[in-house]
Amino acid sequence: MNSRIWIDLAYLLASILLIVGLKGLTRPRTAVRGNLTGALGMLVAICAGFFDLQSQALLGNTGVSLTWIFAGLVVGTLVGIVLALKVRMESMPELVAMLNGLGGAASFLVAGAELAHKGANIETNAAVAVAASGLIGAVTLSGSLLAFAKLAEFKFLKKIPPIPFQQLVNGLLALGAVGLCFWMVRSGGNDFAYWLMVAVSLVLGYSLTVSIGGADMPVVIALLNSYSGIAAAATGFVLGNNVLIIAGSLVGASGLILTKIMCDAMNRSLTNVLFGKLGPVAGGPTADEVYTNVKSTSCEEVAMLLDVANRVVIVPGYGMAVAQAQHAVRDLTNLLKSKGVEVEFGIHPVAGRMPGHMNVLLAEADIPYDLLKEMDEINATMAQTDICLVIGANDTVNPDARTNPKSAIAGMPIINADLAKTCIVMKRSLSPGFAGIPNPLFSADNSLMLFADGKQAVMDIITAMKEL
Amino acid sequence: MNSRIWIDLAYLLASILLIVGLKGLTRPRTAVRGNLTGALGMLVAICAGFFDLQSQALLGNTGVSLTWIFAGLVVGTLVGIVLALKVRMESMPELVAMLNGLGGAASFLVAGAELAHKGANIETNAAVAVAASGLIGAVTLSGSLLAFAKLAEFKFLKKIPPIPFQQLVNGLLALGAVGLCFWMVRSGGNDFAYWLMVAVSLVLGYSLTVSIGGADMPVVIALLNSYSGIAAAATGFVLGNNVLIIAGSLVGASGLILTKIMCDAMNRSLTNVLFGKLGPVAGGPTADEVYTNVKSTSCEEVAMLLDVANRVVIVPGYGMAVAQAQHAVRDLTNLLKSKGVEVEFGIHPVAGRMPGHMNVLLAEADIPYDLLKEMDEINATMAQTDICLVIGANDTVNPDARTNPKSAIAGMPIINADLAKTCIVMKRSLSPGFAGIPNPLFSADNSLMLFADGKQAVMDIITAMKEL
Amino acid sequence: MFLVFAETVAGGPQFSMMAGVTIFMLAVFVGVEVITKIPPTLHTPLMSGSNAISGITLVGAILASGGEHADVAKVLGFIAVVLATVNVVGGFLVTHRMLEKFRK
Amino acid sequence: MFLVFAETVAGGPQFSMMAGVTIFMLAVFVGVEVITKIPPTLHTPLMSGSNAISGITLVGAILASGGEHADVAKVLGFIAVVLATVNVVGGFLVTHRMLEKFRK
Ligand SMILES: NC(=O)c1ccc[n+]([C@@H]2O[C@H](COP(=O)([O-])OP(=O)(O)OC[C@H]3O[C@@H](n4cnc5c(N)ncnc54)[C@H](OP(=O)(O)O)[C@@H]3O)[C@@H](O)[C@H]2O)c1
Ligand SMILES: NC(=O)c1ccc[n+]([C@@H]2O[C@H](COP(=O)([O-])OP(=O)(O)OC[C@H]3O[C@@H](n4cnc5c(N)ncnc54)[C@H](OP(=O)(O)O)[C@@H]3O)[C@@H](O)[C@H]2O)c1
Repeated sequence: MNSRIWIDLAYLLASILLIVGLKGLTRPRTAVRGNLTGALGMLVAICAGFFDLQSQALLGNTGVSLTWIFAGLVVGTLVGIVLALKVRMESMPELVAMLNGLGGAASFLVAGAELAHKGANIETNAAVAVAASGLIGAVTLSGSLLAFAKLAEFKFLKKIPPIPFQQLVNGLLALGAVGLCFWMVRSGGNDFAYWLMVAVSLVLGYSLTVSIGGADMPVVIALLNSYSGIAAAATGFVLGNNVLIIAGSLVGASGLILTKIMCDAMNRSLTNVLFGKLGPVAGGPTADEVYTNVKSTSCEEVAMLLDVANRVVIVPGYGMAVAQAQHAVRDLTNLLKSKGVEVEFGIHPVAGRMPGHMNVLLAEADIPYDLLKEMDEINATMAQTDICLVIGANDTVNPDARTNPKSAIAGMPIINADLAKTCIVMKRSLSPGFAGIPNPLFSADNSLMLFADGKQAVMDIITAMKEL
Repeated sequence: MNSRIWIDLAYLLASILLIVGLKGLTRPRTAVRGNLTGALGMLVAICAGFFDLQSQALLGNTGVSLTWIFAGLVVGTLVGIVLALKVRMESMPELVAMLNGLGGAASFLVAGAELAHKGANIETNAAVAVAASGLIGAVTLSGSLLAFAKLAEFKFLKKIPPIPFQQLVNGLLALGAVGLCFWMVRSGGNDFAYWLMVAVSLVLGYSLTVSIGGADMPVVIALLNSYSGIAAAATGFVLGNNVLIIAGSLVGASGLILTKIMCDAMNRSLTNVLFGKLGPVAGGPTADEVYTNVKSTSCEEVAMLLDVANRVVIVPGYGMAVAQAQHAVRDLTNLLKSKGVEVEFGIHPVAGRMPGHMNVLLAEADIPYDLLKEMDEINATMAQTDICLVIGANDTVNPDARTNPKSAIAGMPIINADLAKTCIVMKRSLSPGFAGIPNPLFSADNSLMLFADGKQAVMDIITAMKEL
Repeated sequence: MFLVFAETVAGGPQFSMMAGVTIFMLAVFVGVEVITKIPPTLHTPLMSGSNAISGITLVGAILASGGEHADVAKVLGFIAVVLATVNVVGGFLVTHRMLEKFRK
Repeated sequence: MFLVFAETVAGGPQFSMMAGVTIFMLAVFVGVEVITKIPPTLHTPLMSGSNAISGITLVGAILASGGEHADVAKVLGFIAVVLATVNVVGGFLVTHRMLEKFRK
């Protein structure tokens, strides 16, 4: 019994390390240390878990299961390392989605194991926690896996027919899952009820996510991230373990806040993201009406314009991620700076497909982060900017959001690329971005279009500038 | 037993309200609501306390004691209302000191009551909490009352001889108190040991505070504020009551952070405040050496100077609080603004005798808080300032802190009144401020001294300006 | 669902020291995070406001002075009730007086 | 002093649902306060980092898969250990990879 206190103190230490680690993430300078602190906290929690196990199982023969646990840890670690090292920076959203699903799965498995272990002896409050953990964990698993598939743009998704009466089906499934939870709790922890509930919840997670557009997946992932935290906290209640409760609620809060930030930056409500549809609003201008004045340009012309500019603002978007143009952009930046041109980046909060997506890509290419300016800051300097170079961004620079109250993205704050003296837009065609609406910027008087793949275009501009 | 859950939920609600209330205090706009939310939380906690009492004492006859409790509440409320409404804004530090002491006293009394109640049945961990609550509460009481007396500048304090071997005595008293705690815990909650420990702790609180200079009292009060919170949290452990633990630790954190902010703003360490001495550093310049070039001026001259100024910065200090000049300053501000002069206030973080002291006084006089600028902001504009009007500030505008590394206040950030085109200093004499050192600002080439009481001088300037 | 939950929560054990320590630790984190956000303008009201909060001992005083406790306990509790009430009422009221001035 | 304290803390009851709820509430406050301070630049690492933290279920998985539990429980626990470990290791490592880029 005396070891109990040390185990509990170790759990407490782990919680403190996790919180301090999260606090470290508030500044780029301390972020690496913060993440390592968090990892250390996790390690402490795991070690405490082992001692906890030993102190609880002193009488039984635990040799066999310990071997299994270690085997599981080794397998998991290897898979985790491979995944983390293999993933490309552009595929970060996919990886997060997948890991997220695994966390949710672990939660409902643990709750199921605890149920199998305790059987009918389970207390009502523990049973409630088991039910919560199972429901949320299962929704997290299937929702995350589907989000992963959508982000990875798997072919088979195209063949899936839409669910008829979507909202009704969702409602019935949710009711069914909650009803089964009730049965499970009332029946004193019936195993069958539990697993049936998990199965229904898996279907629920699928049907909730299937109708949401692929481009809205980041919001869904942040939300599912929050769920996986809440599921972990529920598991904490099942086991009476504070570190699970604390860590789980930290993640729950984090996911919710990120969801809110993303929705705010898109000027949409969460309900609209989850249940609404995006697409051209009936009566909005068509592409033909908008694109009357599109002027196309060449890499050579852009090189000449850049050569005489004093101040250039680069606005990257999802297309830069697709083209993997970040390293080329870095080279262009260095070239411009060596010619005495002032270069800054305007980063829209939802440019790309994850919050902070552009920052990660640009940091990967060693672009110093004091060049990266947030939306408001860069907008204040746009009038003094000679050239705004839009690389694969579209919706985040669509002036309709500011000027046309009928637009599908009306009210979404944007980067005012159109207010620069000259605006050069690099993309492959006139096809729309995520919101599926035409962009008047492309036919503005001060705009030039450079139709090409982002990476190739930037490299060609560099070559052209060097030849000048 | 079923009512237990509701009582606990009420305590939880109270904790949430207290936290949300504190969060409200982060912005002037939400501060009033925040304070009211906190008060509501307190009310919920008190009501929950009553139900808690009833649920615990269902069998006994509680009629009598309930009457007594109500009587206590009524008496306390009346006294509290009178104190809060009678106090003048300048005496806020005294009031906070006194209330603080009362909180500490309540903590050790409650712990003592719990001890008397449980007697030898007390569990060891509860006994430890009782000891902590008693020790910290008693130190808080005597320390706060002494701080109160020093701030109110009671005469009898002058007659008290200094304690010989101060540090040694403190050490022995602290050892004694902790030793008695041990005895108390080991003996299974001996009443006599407890009260002896409380007595020793009272002496300890006194002897810790008595040697600290009157002007350092604000730091001491913030620290004692923190102690009173910790004492409340300890009482929470005694009673196994979460709302006490949560509220107590909030206050504990708040006090510690305020202490740190004040120490940082004075560029001194906490140890230096608690155990060090302030005073003219040997070898520092004497008043006679410094004051070679003092130019005195009159209210009429100041009025003329102000009349032609474009930009005036007012720097208030402790003297403005003493003179109660804030309303006159407001009138002067309005007069200047009506003449088209730009007026701003430069607020030093430790001007006055409490953090934020000046803000409270100026807000009391209805001076809009967007005129009040923090130190760094105002220093950036000092070179463009025609006249800097220093009203009863001294140490906080002493350029020695910036220029003379040997000064007693070297390194303390100051408001650079000396960098304005003309600096006018209003005070009654050349006597030093809290740090007890001469101020070269008073004999600077661009400085003029206006020797008068702050309020009278400002009113005379207003009259003179109207007669111009 | 909630009721099922509520009924059984109360069945749990009353107070664990370890949970208390955890709660203490978390509340300190909350306090630090919230209070570092408070601007200097509001430091004096913060001081008196947090002072009022420390009067939460009042709840303890009520619990100690009532019930079937020994007489000594009741007397001590009564004094504690008076002192803590002064702390609470005085603290919140004076903070309100100060903050009222900021509102305009 | 600490030891006296430590010995007895362990004597307390193990887990109270109410304390758990309180801890949950406080941790949410801490989370909200800390995370609203995180700049947009760091939002992607935050997402993967907090994802790694949610792998804390690993501790639960270890507890569930060991000891004298039923065989079903052990198997479920084992799978949970593997999945949660992938979540933890992958999450922290990929976050580290991203943040390394910010350090320079
Ligand atoms: N960041 C987040 O957290 C988040 C979350 C949810 C939703 N979203 C949404 O995602 C959108 C992001 O806006 P955005 O401006 O970054 O991007 P966008 O509006 O989605 O547009 C991206 C553009 O990049 C171009 N592109 C694609 N591949 C390219 C390549 N290889 N080279 C050059 N260009 C290429 C595409 O045009 P072409 O096909 O003509 O080349 C496309 O128009 C917003 O609507 C936002 O609401 C973001
Ligand atoms: N705010 C805090 O939290 C805090 C905490 C601890 C310590 N302190 C210390 O307190 C000091 C505050 O600096 P400070 O510049 O505000 O004040 P100060 O340096 O204490 O000087 C105040 C000046 O006001 C003058 N004065 C007094 N009564 C006056 C009246 N009726 N009319 C006009 N002038 C009058 C005094 O000079 P005459 O006697 O010549 O008139 C005195 O020199 C700092 O040294 C700081 O470190 C502040």
